[in-house]
Amino acid sequence: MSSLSTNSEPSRWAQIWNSNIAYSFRRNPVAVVSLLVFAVITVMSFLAPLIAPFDPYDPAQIDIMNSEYPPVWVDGADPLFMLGTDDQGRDLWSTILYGTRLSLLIGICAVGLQAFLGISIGLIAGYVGGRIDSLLMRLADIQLSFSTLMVAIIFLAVTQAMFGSETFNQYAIYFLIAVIGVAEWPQYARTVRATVLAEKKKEYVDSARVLGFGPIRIMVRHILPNSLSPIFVISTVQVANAIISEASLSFLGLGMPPSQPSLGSLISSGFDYIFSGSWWITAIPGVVLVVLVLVINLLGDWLRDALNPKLYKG
Amino acid sequence: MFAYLVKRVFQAIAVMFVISLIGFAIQDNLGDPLRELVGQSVSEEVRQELRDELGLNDSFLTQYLRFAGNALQGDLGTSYFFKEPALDVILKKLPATLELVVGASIIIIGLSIPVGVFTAIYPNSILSRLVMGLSIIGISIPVFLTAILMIFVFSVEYGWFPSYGRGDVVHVFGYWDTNFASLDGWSHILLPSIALASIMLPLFIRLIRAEMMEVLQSEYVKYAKAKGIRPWRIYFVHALKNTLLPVITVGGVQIGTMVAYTILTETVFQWPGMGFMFLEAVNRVDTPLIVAYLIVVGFIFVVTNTIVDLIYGLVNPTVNLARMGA
Amino acid sequence: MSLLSVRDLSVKFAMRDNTVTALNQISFDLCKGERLGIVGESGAGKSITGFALMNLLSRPGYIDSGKIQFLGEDITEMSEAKMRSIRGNQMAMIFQDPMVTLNPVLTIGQQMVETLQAHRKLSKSEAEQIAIVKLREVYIPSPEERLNQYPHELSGGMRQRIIIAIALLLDPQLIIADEPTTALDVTIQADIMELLLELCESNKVGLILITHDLGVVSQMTERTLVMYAGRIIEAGRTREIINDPQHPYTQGLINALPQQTKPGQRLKQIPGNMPSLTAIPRGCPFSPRCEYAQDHCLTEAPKPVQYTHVEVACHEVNRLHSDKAEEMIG
Amino acid sequence: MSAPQPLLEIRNLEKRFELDRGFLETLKFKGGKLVQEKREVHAVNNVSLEVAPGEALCVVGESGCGKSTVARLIAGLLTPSAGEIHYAGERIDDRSRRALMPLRKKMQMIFQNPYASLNPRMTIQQALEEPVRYHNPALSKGEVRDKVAEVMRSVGVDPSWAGRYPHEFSGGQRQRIAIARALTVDPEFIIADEPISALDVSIQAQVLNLMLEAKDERGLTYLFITHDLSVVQHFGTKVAVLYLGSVCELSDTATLFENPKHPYTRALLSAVPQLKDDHPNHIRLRGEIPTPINLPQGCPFESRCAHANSRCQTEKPRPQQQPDGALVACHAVEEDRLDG
Repeated sequence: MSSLSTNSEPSRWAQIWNSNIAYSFRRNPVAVVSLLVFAVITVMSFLAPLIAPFDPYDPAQIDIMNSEYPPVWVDGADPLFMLGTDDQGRDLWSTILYGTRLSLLIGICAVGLQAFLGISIGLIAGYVGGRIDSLLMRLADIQLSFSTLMVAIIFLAVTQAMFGSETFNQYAIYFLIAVIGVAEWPQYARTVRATVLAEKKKEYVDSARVLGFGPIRIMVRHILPNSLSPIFVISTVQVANAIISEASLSFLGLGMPPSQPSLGSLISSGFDYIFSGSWWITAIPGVVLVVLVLVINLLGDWLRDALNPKLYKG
Repeated sequence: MFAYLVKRVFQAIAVMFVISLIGFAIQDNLGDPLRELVGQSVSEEVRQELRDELGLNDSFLTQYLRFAGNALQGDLGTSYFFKEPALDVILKKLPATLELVVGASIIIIGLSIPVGVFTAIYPNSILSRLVMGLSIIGISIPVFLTAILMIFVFSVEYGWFPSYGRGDVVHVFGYWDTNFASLDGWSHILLPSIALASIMLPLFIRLIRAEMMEVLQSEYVKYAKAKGIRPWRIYFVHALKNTLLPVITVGGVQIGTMVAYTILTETVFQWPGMGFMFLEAVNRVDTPLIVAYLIVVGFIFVVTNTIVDLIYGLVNPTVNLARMGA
Repeated sequence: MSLLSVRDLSVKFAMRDNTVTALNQISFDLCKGERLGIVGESGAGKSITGFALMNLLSRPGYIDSGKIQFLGEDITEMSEAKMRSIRGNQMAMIFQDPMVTLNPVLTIGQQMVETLQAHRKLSKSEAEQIAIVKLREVYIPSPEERLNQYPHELSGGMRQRIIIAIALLLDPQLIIADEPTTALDVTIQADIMELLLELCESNKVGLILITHDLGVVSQMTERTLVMYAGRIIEAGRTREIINDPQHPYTQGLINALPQQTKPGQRLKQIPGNMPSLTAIPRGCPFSPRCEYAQDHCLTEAPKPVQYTHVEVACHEVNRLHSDKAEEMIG
Repeated sequence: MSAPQPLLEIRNLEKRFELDRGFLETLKFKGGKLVQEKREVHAVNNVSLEVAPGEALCVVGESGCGKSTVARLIAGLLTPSAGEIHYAGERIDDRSRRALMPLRKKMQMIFQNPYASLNPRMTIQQALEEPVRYHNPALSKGEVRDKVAEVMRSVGVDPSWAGRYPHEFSGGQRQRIAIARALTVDPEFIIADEPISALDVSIQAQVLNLMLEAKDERGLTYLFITHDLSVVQHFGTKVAVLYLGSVCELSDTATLFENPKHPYTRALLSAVPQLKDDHPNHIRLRGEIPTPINLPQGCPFESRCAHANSRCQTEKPRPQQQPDGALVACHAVEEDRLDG
């Protein structure tokens, strides 16, 4: 395709390396460190079955007698458990690895679902306009004013009450993905719609219409590629939000069950022991959660500055 | 303006209608009122009779209309657990939650505007960088963790503040007992309010900063400088008013989020408000109370959002023409 | 007496890893009550000149060197407070787009009163009286009512009149108008220009009119500067520049106008584009587009020299002139 | 009529935009007592124009006069509220997108802002190939590439730059590329919506020359929308002057500039700043252009016209043929009380 110009053009990699975005990334130590930390956390958590010394889901490996050992740097620790154990005697290090994996998985899948819903709805609302747009955006406004967390809490509370906790716990991960994915669609849809509206006004869209191209071709081939920057930024921020939402729901007992804990449920189970001095059951997963969310937010911040779309949380 | 108001009120009614439908659907599907009334030991025939008597065999529409009619008269059913009208149970808990929201709102409004404006005016000062750094950390800490951290530090380790409950409240009238009238009340509400504000405050600081920085780039600010207007007047008269307009809209949306976060805060601090009650109701499968909570909270959201929209319409001089059409 | 005297003014912009020169050592003078046009295409540096005179360059732009003497004092060395007391007072500015210049949430009255109060001790009602007088001067109907209106209630032409009224509020010595009619319609544009001309003449106000439109300059100003790539390439009396331009760029600009060619004929175009500020050619900035360019034009930047009745920055102006004379004879 | 069949003919074209849209508004007020008044922008009112093959019809007017709306209606970007558009004898305004496909190869459009009219995420090659492929699916890769190279050469852009993105080009070059894109489907009719007003003076001449060349070489017919009368004089063969969505005056370019008849045309001509004119003598108009929301009952120009009388207030003037062939919609011209 570009055979005419391959000689004069620098290679693809060099182009990417020299692009504004790569330049601003290299110049921003916070972004570099954040990406590194995020990569380390992600890789370690997904390799949990290989790295973790224990399997927290295997009841045979759990001994209640081992409960509430502190981390190794505190007196009274058992060197077998690097970060100590929780109230049920599970190795905290292994449980955190598995829990982080769950939190990340739920966060990313939920955002995938959000993105799918939000981008399709946003594109349609923005491109088609008129009544469909007004209706969809009113719905989005109303849904947004109820806040994701509220919708999720009520939905999960009713589901739990309806199915009973046993069935609920079994499918908790799917419920969480579904509810966080569905409840947050307005954030995406509004952002996508706003960009689509801005892009639609530009003359290249008119030009495509005058050339006779169909609406789907125009939406997917012309408008969508130009709306990607805000979608990237919001996706990053939304992963962080989804992880927080998941943790909050699990903390309330409406998410992952203690037998299969995510970071949120781990913190929740530790909270009962905080007054008795077993701070680590809450604190260590708490720190992991905050660091994970923080690096994603920092990356999102950098991306927002680098791509410079006008975007707000809220 | 009048048409705008009518439009907003109509919309509010439509939303309440949808909420009541959802509430009714939950009530219809969740739990069996007969079991709560008569227990397991009654024969099937008696049950059928009771069902007829209670109207449980009527069509969906009839049952909904009865539900909605009762709801309009303030009858949201009777709590299984408290054996009291659900609305009363909630109204008793409402002031505690509202005071928490008010406390957090004071913190948010009082801090976010000056701090946001400062960081926008001096984006490169060390203090601004520090604030921005802290704010992103603030956004990244979930409310319940902030709450736990504060309990651990200020209650468990130092013992400066109590870790749970409302403490000494002063009766005002009706169901309203206030925390703001006694020292003990203040010391109890401080930590929960800060915890509740902790995620919204950085969000608002960042929002105000972003809006303000954009406004400061605008032509009319440049023009004001070219007229020789003093900087403080440019910042606080020219820029701040334009900054706060979009913030008001976001603020309206965030009230909903704030009420949702009260559930988390109240759980951690065992604050005897609606949120705490709601979680208990969920655990007890107290269906009427769950539904009543949904409807009351929905009502609060709708009312506040409508008010915020109207305030926006009143404050923004350009809204009359622009908004009426759109 | 000289109202404004600019000497070797250079403005630079700090970029990602270097600085670019937006204004390259420009010098000019303005007498009291004189009307000066600054013409050029986008990127020539004409708006930057306007903002530099007000000391209002926004980051990353800054005055690198040079002097701006206004009423005998150097603006580049003034304190911010002193500068503020001049802005809007002795030196007023009219912006390009009246739709975005006025603050949307403040009434016309508030925006006029604050300007007066920023420079004089006046009560609100005194200030409003002055505002009404000035609004009348710019032919705003029922000025008392306008004071309570918001900008969005007024049309673009009306807003630009109000902006002119604000500029006149404190009887300034100099008005800098940056493309004051570009955003307006042709018929409104002519009205505003006529008004501006009338007010400047009757109040003996100096005017710097920044525009891309040679027709406007020709009707409005006594002297003209032609700018290209951050330099002044030709300066002199407007009449003479329009009737007998010396610099090849000015000639090209005038000849490129459709009026200068018979309908349907090919227009005389200048080839190429104005260089971007990051890639200004060495030597004469116009040389890559110039048909008269010689080797030394590519290496050595020409200094402005007096030629007949104008100042021109061109090495080849002599040759160019003899060519033209031949053309006229032949 | 002995005149050749017009290539484009529009009859009594109207376009109104509703101001009160929004789902809830209409839904909520249907049953209630409070019924909102329907406000409409009357962008184009009863406009009839013809363009013969080889002509360049210029549509001039100030902002809000509906000139761009006319262009967009003809290009099929908007649907008319009333009236008909015929192209080469066939009615086109009521066709579906698919039914319009053959027409797309004949009629193309050039836009005002060269910074927005090219997709920033597509290389020039991609942008130019897309329409060729879309309209000629049978062409081989090589043929498509040849076509693109040919078109690029014809607008004076080096084909070896095809791999670059639009942001690497200057405004003038982008406008050339935008013209090239329109030319890839070999159209015979070009709608140009202010194609040079976003460009610098020296670049305007380049683009105008390019369009004139294309006209001669490809036998193009133009509908040229502009607010710049000097360009009209140079480029157009016929001129239509629009005010508030209505045609005031329609005539040959030469006739219009020699002998403008409508008071608005005269004011417009006098308002153009002239280079070598020490004493501008422009006709000052009262007030400003009214908004096209509630149209006056009579002549749209009545509120600003120095020659208006009571008839102008109540009765809309119809276009009248003048002795020199111009069509003028003005009671004062009709009654011959302008120059008296």
